[in-house]
Amino acid sequence: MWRWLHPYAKPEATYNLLQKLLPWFVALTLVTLVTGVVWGLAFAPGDYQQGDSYRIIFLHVPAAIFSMGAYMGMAIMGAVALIWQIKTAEWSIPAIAPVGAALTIVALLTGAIWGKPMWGTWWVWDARLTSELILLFLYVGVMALYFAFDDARTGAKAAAILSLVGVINLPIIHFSVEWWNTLHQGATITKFERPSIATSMLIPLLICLTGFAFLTVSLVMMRLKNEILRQELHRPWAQQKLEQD
Amino acid sequence: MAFDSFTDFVSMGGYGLYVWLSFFLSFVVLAGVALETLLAKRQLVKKSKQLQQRQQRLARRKASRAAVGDGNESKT
Amino acid sequence: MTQVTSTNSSLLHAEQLSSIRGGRVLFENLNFSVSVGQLWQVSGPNGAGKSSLLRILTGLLEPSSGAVYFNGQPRNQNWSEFCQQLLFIGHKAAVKGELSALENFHWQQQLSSVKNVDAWELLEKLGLLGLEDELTARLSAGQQRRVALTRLWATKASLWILDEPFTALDVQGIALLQQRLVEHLRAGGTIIFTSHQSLTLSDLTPEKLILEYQGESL
Amino acid sequence: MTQVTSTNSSLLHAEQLSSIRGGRVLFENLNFSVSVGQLWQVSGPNGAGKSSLLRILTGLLEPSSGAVYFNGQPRNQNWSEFCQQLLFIGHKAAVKGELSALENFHWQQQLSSVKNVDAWELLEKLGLLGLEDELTARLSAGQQRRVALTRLWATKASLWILDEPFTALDVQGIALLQQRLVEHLRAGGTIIFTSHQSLTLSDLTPEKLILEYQGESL
Amino acid sequence: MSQLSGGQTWLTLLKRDLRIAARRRSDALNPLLFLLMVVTLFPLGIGPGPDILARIAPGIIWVAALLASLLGLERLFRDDFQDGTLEQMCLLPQPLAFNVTAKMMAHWLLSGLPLVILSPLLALLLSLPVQGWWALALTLLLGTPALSALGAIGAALTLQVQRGNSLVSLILIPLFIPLLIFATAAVENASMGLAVHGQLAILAAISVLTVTLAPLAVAAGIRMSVN
Amino acid sequence: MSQLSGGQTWLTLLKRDLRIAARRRSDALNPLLFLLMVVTLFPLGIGPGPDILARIAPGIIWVAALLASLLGLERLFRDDFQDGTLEQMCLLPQPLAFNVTAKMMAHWLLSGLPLVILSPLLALLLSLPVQGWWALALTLLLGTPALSALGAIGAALTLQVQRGNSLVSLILIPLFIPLLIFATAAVENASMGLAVHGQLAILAAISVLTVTLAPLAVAAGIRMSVN
Ligand code: HEM
Ligand SMILES: Nc1ncnc2c1ncn2[C@@H]1O[C@H](COP(=O)(O)OP(=O)(O)OP(=O)(O)O)[C@@H](O)[C@H]1O
Ligand SMILES: Nc1ncnc2c1ncn2[C@@H]1O[C@H](COP(=O)(O)OP(=O)(O)OP(=O)(O)O)[C@@H](O)[C@H]1O
Ligand SMILES: [Mg+2]
Ligand SMILES: [Mg+2]
Repeated sequence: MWRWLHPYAKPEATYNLLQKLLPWFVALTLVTLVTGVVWGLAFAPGDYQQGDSYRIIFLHVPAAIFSMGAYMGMAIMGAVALIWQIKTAEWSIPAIAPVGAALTIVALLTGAIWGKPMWGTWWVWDARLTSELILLFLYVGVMALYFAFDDARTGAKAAAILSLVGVINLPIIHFSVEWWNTLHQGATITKFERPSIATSMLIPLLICLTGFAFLTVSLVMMRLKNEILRQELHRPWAQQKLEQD
Repeated sequence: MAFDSFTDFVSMGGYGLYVWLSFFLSFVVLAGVALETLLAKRQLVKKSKQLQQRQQRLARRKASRAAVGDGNESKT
Repeated sequence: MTQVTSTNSSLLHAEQLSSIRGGRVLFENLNFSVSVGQLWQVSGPNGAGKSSLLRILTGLLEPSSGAVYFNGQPRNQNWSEFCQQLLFIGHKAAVKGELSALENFHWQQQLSSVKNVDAWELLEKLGLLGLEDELTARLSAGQQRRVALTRLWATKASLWILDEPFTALDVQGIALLQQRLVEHLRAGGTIIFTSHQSLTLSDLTPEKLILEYQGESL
Repeated sequence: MTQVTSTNSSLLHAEQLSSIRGGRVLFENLNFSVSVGQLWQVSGPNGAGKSSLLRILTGLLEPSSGAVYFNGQPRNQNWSEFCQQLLFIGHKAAVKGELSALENFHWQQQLSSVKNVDAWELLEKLGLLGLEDELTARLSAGQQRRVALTRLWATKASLWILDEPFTALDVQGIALLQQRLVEHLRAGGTIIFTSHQSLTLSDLTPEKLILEYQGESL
Repeated sequence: MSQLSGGQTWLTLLKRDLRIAARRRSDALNPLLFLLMVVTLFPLGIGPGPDILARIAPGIIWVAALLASLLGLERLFRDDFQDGTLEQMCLLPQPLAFNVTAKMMAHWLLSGLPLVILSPLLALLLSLPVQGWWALALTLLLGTPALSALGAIGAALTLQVQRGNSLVSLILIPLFIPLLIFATAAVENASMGLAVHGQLAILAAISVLTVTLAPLAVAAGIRMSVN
Repeated sequence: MSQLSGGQTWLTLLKRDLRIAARRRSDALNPLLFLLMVVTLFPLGIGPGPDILARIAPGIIWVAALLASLLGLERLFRDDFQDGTLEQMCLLPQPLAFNVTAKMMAHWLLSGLPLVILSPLLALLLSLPVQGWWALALTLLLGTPALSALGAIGAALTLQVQRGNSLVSLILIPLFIPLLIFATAAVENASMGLAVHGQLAILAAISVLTVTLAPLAVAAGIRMSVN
């Protein structure tokens, strides 16, 4: 497998591959997202309990799930970068982190907005909410660390170490927060119950999920392309690439 | 279509503000990331141009110096 | 421990070393062998990459490509022995301003596991007598440098790598240090150093490694 | 502002200066006058008190006794004018590692209110071209020193007090700096400096002020 | 001779400090994020009850302010001291006591101002009643300059090793604590709809006093350390 | 050749750090003073109701402990980095990951241990029920090593960043949160007379995990910065 991967460890090869694949991913993103969102907003039936406010789910859940997925991806890249010293893996960390942070922010915002009609408050210190907030902090930490270095290679290495340390902590955070909250019994709020979702709602949700998956990947690819160019700016091939567009 | 009219669609059964606000904000955030990425690309193009100009400037300086000077070009 | 030494007299061997820093190539494909007992002077203008080269030899800095061999083996494979044999003094002197000269010396001595050095005699030799309890931060520039150099008199290391050891020293201090270097060479030690000043090391002429300043070669 | 200058040609005048630091007398009852256009070299072994003397002259350090006169008046009475006329570079170079060479230069230039210096030309002269955007902390020791020395090319001050300006510089750098010093003297400037190296300042021979190392005189 | 005016020098010094703190635009966000994180620690430690949180909110936010100003203090003069910049500041034609206010200002901009800006968000997170919000912002605006001023004294006096510096911290605390007490009292009163003019006036008085007198002490401390 | 054993080197490094800290007594005191200020502030701010104080006591003390440990971190490796001592540590025959534990230990002795010792006083000031006292001390004893270990990671990673004070906190606070949650839960349970073995076991586990793994990350961070 590593032999197969090796040519793509070369920045230029990776860049060319990304450039070839990106249009396809963007197209897929647009198709699935538009379908999913339109279906969810206009065609899926209303919820008998929550009325139409539940339609936020089509953003909230995919964003929440991929906010965590992106972190996993980033941490895996961190490990790859530290163990095999593959430059592209190093650079994918600053490519992934902002995307993941944006997804986390979307999950937080949509959740908070959804919480106002459902729970009567924008924010409660509930387990899930809290751990999502901490996830945002982890992202912020990784980004702040990366951007604090003037030497991008060192920054990437530092960010890689931190994202790995963070991933070890992630399950601990998850369980601690869950446990903490059940101990305190978050006084005012009845705990959110997982709705057994109807198929007519599930299908658009699944489409939205794929849409967000493609969106995440496309955004990461776009940023990774930039990052590769930034790092290779002094090399002729990168300058040529930049001149082309 | 789950709604009878467009106004119905907009009001979202009374939850219009929340639903549309969340969709709007999500769009802003995600589009913001995409936009930032594109702008960064433009910045890179500019930076590359600057870099090339600087290289040219240095090369010209070097050339003129070599023409005038004693040709003490550095070799490894 | 020393089984390999005999097969190859070169103590430290650099193979195809290159270093790129800040987008500038400092040197490329450098090959050289330092044998036991030799004195090497790395010279070149400011920014040529002398300090970078020394740091690569010590292992503090990764070369962009190439490798360093110690006693004929890749240095990182006998890292612990290499560290025991090595004494490195860089631009930063590793002297603690919050400790006195005497304390600094004691601390360094303890880490180098040399026990039989008379601290007082050494301090007197280096002209620090009477100042031994003063915090090092309160000494003059040259005196601080002297505190750093005490390490040279209390070490078992045979390979010394010194980055501009003569800065801040006065004439008498330079003479003292040169004398110590000669002593070490006589005792079979090996020295690699940089200096912008030309030395008068009695009858010893150092091997020279000259680095050129490479212009912008982005 | 300059009404007093004419009455006495001495720019800086030290009267009965003594300094006691760390319980040791560095010098006692020192008297000397530095006239406009003179070059003074303060020399002596490490710890003799050269830096202390220079810092006393600049006013950074209080003498244990004695006084310094500037333009014939007690220095503290025309402090503001003294500061305007003074350029001091000490052991610590006042270069910010977090800023690039160019930024460092701009910042210093802004504080010295000199406007008409071409930064690029100066950086080229000092061999920093191509490195101007690199953080100063990432430059070599000598290059950092050069960044500090840019001040000498962008100043209106007439009295320069330089503490070991030649450290870390390579041969070419030393020549460049010497040339600048000569230029300044020719333009009527005054320089007081210390150095452990002996200089070859074309046809100029500096006035010498030699400080001896005073042993423990508790 | 085109003499540089004091104001220009001051601005140059301020800009340089800000430049170093924020080499990139994103660096400027760091203090804000830091405060946000510090404040979330309290609900996590204390538990999510909004009533309790609201009661201790002013205290929490003011503790965060204290911490933010202390964190930056350590380096306020030390870097400049170590690389010789402080010496050069002593040799500027403008009075040192005047120039150091530029550094104090930079410190406030980086540690105090973010707090004032963030205070509504923090108040929201900690469920502070809406009546208390403006009082919170106002106490921060009035009080944080004093934190920076007092902190600068401490930082200047502790520059050198082994001076009577632990004493200084001990001296400063009695000055910090009244600030905290008056500020939190003001916010609490405001939350309950009571008058707060008294406390605000006292805060303002303390700030004015410290901001005008501190530079003298700071300058003295620096001169002492530089020698 | 009389090879220096790893243990001796370790002890030497530890002793040196403690010696320097003793020289800079004020620096060592700062975190403690901060802690005391914070802890005295809350009773003053909230009013003397012991019930409310007791409820928030574990949270306040632990948050204050977290923040206090952040205060000292900045200097953990920076001085050694700047004067070249860290380079020399990289060149010791013993593995760097082992040697840095000496520095972590020193940090704990200077910032964690005093807290454990002070905890009864803090508990008293905040009217924590007596049943909670030993739990507080125990959580601090078990948890503070993890703070030092994680803190060392943050300090090592930000060495090259010359303006890293809020950055370190930014990185570390999310990592500290689980400790905070488990520790405060334990103290609360203990105050109410409930069992706390579970939380203490988890705290201990986290500490063991971080103390064993952190040195690797720290060593990697230092090597990265020294280059
Ligand atoms: C700021 C507030 C909120 C945040 C940060 C938040 C966060 C999250 C996260 C992280 C997930 C993913 C869980 C997982 O996949 O394991 C999630 C799922 C979900 N959230 Fe939220 N949430 C918030 C508010 C809400 C509200 C108000 C509702 C509805 C009343 C809601 C409904 C849901 C649903 C239905 C799921 C999918 C559950 C599942 O499939 O496990 N969320 N949320
Ligand atoms: N900051 C200080 N605090 C107290 N005493 C000091 C301080 N700096 C120097 N001294 C004392 O003053 C003496 C002279 O120091 P000074 O720096 O003036 O020497 P110097 O002649 O410049 O030596 P060098 O050639 O090494 O630079 C020192 O030996 C020391 O004892
Ligand atoms: N920490 C660093 N990070 C990045 N680049 C560096 C760093 N240190 C040095 N460089 C780069 O490497 C070049 C060579 O530096 P080096 O310190 O090896 O020079 P040197 O030959 O020792 O010069 P000097 O005589 O001034 O000590 C510098 O010009 C700089 O561009
Ligand atoms: Mg060098
Ligand atoms: Mg001196």
